[in-house]
Amino acid sequence: MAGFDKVVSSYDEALAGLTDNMTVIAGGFGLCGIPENLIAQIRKMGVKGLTVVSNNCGVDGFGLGILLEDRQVKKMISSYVGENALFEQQLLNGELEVELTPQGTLAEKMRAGGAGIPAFYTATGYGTPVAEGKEVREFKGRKYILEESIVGDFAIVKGWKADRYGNVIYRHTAQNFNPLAATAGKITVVEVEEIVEPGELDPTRIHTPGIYVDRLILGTFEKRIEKRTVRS
Amino acid sequence: MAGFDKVVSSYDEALAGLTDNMTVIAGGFGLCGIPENLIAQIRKMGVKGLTVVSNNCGVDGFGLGILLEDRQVKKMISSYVGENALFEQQLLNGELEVELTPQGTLAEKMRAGGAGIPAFYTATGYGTPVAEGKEVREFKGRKYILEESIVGDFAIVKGWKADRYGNVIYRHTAQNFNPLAATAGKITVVEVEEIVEPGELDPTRIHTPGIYVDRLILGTFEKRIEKRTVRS
Amino acid sequence: MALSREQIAMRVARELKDGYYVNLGIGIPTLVANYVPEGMEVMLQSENGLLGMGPFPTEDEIDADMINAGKQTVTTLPGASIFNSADSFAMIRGGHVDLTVLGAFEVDVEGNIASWMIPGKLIKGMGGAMDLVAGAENIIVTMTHASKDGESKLLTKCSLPLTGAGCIKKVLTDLAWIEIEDGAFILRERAPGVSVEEIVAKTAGKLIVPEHVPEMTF
Amino acid sequence: MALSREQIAMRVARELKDGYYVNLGIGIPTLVANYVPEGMEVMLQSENGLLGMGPFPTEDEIDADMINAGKQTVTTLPGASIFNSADSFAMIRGGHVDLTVLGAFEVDVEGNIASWMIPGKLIKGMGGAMDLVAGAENIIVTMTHASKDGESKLLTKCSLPLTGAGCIKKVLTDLAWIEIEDGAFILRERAPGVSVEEIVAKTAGKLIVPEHVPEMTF
Repeated sequence: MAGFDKVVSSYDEALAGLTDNMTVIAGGFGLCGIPENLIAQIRKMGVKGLTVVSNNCGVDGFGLGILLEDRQVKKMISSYVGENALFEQQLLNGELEVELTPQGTLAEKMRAGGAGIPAFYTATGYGTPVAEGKEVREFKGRKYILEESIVGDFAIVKGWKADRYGNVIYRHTAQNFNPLAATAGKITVVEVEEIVEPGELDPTRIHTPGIYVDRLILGTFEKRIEKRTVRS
Repeated sequence: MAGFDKVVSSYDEALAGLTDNMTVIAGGFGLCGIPENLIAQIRKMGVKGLTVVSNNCGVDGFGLGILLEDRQVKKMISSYVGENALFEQQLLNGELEVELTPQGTLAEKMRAGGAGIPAFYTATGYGTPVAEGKEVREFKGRKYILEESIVGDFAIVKGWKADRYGNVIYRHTAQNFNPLAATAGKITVVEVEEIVEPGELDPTRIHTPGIYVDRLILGTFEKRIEKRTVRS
Repeated sequence: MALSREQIAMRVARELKDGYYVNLGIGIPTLVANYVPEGMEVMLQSENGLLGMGPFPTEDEIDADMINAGKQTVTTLPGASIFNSADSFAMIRGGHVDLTVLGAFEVDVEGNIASWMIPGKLIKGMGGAMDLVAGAENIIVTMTHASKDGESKLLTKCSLPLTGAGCIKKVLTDLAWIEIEDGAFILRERAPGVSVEEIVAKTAGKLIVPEHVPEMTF
Repeated sequence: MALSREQIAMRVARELKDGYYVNLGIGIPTLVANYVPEGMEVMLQSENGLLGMGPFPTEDEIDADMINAGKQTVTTLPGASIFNSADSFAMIRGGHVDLTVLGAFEVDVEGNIASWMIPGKLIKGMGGAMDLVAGAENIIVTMTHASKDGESKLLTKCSLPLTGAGCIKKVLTDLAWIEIEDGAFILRERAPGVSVEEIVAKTAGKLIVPEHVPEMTF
């Protein structure tokens, strides 16, 4: 059953084949559910000129933010710069190319990329700078713009539990973009907190079927919290 | 909390407002996971001129097939006629309008309808009769056709368990088209085998969030098996 | 006197209805959750993939894997559901959310809204705001009526890059409740003690003032 | 002699590789599952929403809620996953399935396939076949080489409404293993005891016959 055993034993192996100028799709929202060890491995590999597709770009010093420090990223496709100072600075300076993409459109572009849908229409962004250069079309009296799908050379994904076949479930809102990213990578690499035997996960609650997963690795995670809010 | 309690107590109430010439989207694949009591209620109501969107049209005498007997259906949007003799006969006679739609395109049309995506491109059906009258467009050297989404006046859905808020889970492959249909109805009606209290269903394994469900009813089901195959 | 942040939230909360699914933006909109009227239930959608958001956690409940769209740690209420970002925006884009409340830099008489960038100066990114304004039928924009320098934010035409075109019909500022109809702002209510004259002076776009403009009470 | 249904399935099974995700159509293709080579594992996808399909159930295991795309009662294997129809066809349309095996009425030298209707006579509907042929890189069509009346099903141009255009490269009939390249059929293997002449006679479309055409062995 070697053919379905997706487990690799090192992060070197997990991202083998990732080279300069590739496109990497990353799961995660803010710092929640980010593939933090795979990102660290990309930094360690020192590949340059990457196009990174991710809703955010981490924060200064953690998550995808660390790839900005070493100027490994040529272009970000994201919805939110937010409070990431280095991201905003490189963007305003013109050092970093950024394709700001509405969050829902970004999610749908990943899903479409994985689903063999090259393009779809959405009202999101119509009449805004996002629509520039895009086809506008009317359906049933409303205007929509055409958005194309995204496929990555690699997708990097953070799961909770997986079985050796690569069936993955996510924990709480750490799900976010992860299952979408997983479908849209030519090579999809998933790091998880726990690997179980096939059959242990209920078939009806698997978020990412193993067919999408090429490599699976067991990691340990800091899981930094961006905004720690409590009630009294 | 009346606002989120979707439970109704009779099938009359469940389909109140359904009138002649409406479009009804139905979940189910073959006879698996079909909203059999809601279908029976439509027959009882005697509404005519319906457009029914469903992968199949049941069989002679069960499931959606019973609506053909009384000539309640003006048009079927389906992928498969299969072994349903009455369906094929009415189609060949020209008594029933049928828009044959590839199964994956049909599923995606429902999803798109629920997701506010008016149209999408797919390679499915390019160069076939399905493409007639549809726009052809090339993306990255491959030809695709434009398919528009589907929204129904009503969606009728068969779930397994639901809570009073309308969060639904499906059992095994009885899931099929049901969660997609649920998103695409202006009024979505779900019948289930068991209703539980909010909080009993794990939030990460809900297939249809309650936001999509307008009415929920507890039913009892025959669950007829179309092809009973066993191993020795 | 201009409305406080809390009063803005209280006024928005009067637009809620029992059984509403609501998306509350970051900042003041978030406060609306504190003023849901007695005997009424609303369910909060957070666009990172959560329906049925609860209050902030206690120290013991804090969980890095459970956050809202503002990246704050949160909890879930019974009956919550959690889903991926594509499914979350399917819900939003598909018009299934009953009310969206969000902030803005500017709105104009055509119902345009600008909220995500000031060229050359500030780029937050649009996050989910473009999807929210495109998908919702029912949107309330909350913002201050004018900048600290006294520049009106209710304009004839937005000067900043748009978030959405022709999608805003209701605006609550610190001074007034305003509706947008047929290319004009209509003054529906004023903050307690704020004169119609002050609102007129601070509104750059065409403002229609009905004969009677009631004062909000709290 | 022409291949039996079982031999067709056996021959197709030789195209399997360890770790393949495979979609098997209704009929003969389904039999392929019985001939997966020793020491090799493949996982079966059923387009109604199941990956990791197992054998038919025992009498005790029969469950109306667990069927395959042929509407037959089935079981799941450990490591299976179950999903909705949109997700199932996302998997298929997105090219994630490694091999698709399906039947047909006709194929032609351009790689066109017809399998879902005979105008005025039979309308089965395309079911998932159009999605499968559009989404898969690797497709094997299984069918009889000629009709009972001796009419070839390997044509210059399909006469029936198409299921997909230019998507078929491999065809296994009861007489031969044929590949489609540059507008011609290429005869790669023949059934045991079937002569090249018979195959040539029963192939209407342009057929290239290499010098050596090995006989299949079972």
